[in-house]
Amino acid sequence: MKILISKTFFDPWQAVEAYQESMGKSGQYGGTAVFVGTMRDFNEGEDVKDMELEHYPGMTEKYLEEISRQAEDKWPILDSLIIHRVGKILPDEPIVVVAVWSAHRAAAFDACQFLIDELKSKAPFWKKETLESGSKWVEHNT
Amino acid sequence: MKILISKTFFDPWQAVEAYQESMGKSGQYGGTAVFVGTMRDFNEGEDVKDMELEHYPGMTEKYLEEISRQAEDKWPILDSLIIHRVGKILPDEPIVVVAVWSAHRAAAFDACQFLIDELKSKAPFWKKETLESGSKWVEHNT
Amino acid sequence: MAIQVKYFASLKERLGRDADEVSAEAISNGKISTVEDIWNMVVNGESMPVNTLCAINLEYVKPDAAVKDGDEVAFFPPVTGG
Amino acid sequence: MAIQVKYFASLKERLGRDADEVSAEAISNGKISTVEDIWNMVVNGESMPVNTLCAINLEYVKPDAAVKDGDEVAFFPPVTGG
Repeated sequence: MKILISKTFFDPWQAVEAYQESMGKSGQYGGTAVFVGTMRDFNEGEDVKDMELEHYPGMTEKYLEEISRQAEDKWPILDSLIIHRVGKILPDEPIVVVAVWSAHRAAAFDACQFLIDELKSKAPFWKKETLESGSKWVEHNT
Repeated sequence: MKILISKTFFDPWQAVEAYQESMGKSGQYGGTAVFVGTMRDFNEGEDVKDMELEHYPGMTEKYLEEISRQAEDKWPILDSLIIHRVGKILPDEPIVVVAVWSAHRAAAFDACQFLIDELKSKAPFWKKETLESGSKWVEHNT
Repeated sequence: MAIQVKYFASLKERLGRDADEVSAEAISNGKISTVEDIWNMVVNGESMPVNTLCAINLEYVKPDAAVKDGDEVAFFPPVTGG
Repeated sequence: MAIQVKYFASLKERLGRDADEVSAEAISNGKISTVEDIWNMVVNGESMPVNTLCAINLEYVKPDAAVKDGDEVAFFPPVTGG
């Protein structure tokens, strides 16, 4: 299980591959489900220039570890990885990656969806977008 | 939309990243859901040494294109990628990758699950495993 | 022309060949009108295994689907990809 | 000791600061016993916005949760990560 809050750009595909190689579980996993959230250049009809992502250091990591452990209790998964960006982000840059490894695909999909859903609804992160009209805190998570 | 039957090893993470860069849709997708199926070194309690993957050239590609188009009709997705290995495969090598790009995560997840479920239940591929006791056609898909 | 018949995977191994050709005459003289008729002609009376899947021209069909000259017909066991 | 109070995101901007400290005395003399009491003390009577989330020591709690000396209490708006 790995949780990482990244202050700088990360490549989600390279990160998943690198973590997979470091897991030491080759031959055991038959299914890997991955979700990558990427910054779009528009939101609710407005162009977005960049975004500032704030978090609550300590609580965020604790909460992400908690849901990762919950996923391990609920599904027969082998391992999981969550990386979330903070700080200033530009359009087309990755915001979050969630990856889950399991023997079979159903558990991998279900746990991956659980993790991103819980992360989006409760992990203490906040987005502030820079629009043409100025900067604005995002109020609704989609 | 891309469908590829690969006779040689492919790196699913590099393939997803390369296709994403070639799509020309940067800034549009907010969610990418990916499933990777990897060959395990055991199945139904027996060690598996290697595997031969046969397909029906022509029909397989046609079927995968059909379900990719169905996914585009059913969900608001931006693009999708399916790569499936054929020929001789060793444990820990990737068998299949399915990736779906969408503005939001629900459509990406749902379409990705639809594609791998349809692929597993109906795309004309057949696995023959080499076990300690000899080689055997896989009869049940899990 | 003719009808090309293809077999895959365990079925191919069991039959000991990956293809057969059924002449256009078999259709024109009424001996063959469905996929199941093709099966019965090429395998010499052995009944089709319960889970056998059938295709005409790369599309799934039921065993009672009609065949015509020039078709490609395929028989194969349940699929196990992914 | 004391109670450390933290604010995040839009709430931090609205209050114009990211933290406050509430003295241990405020607890021992009975002025403060819950998270909501902390809010009322630090913001000078302004009512808590409807969707405000509260945490004690990095765990979500309801506004009526009891606080004790040494706790870290946090207030923040609905989260929007991922």
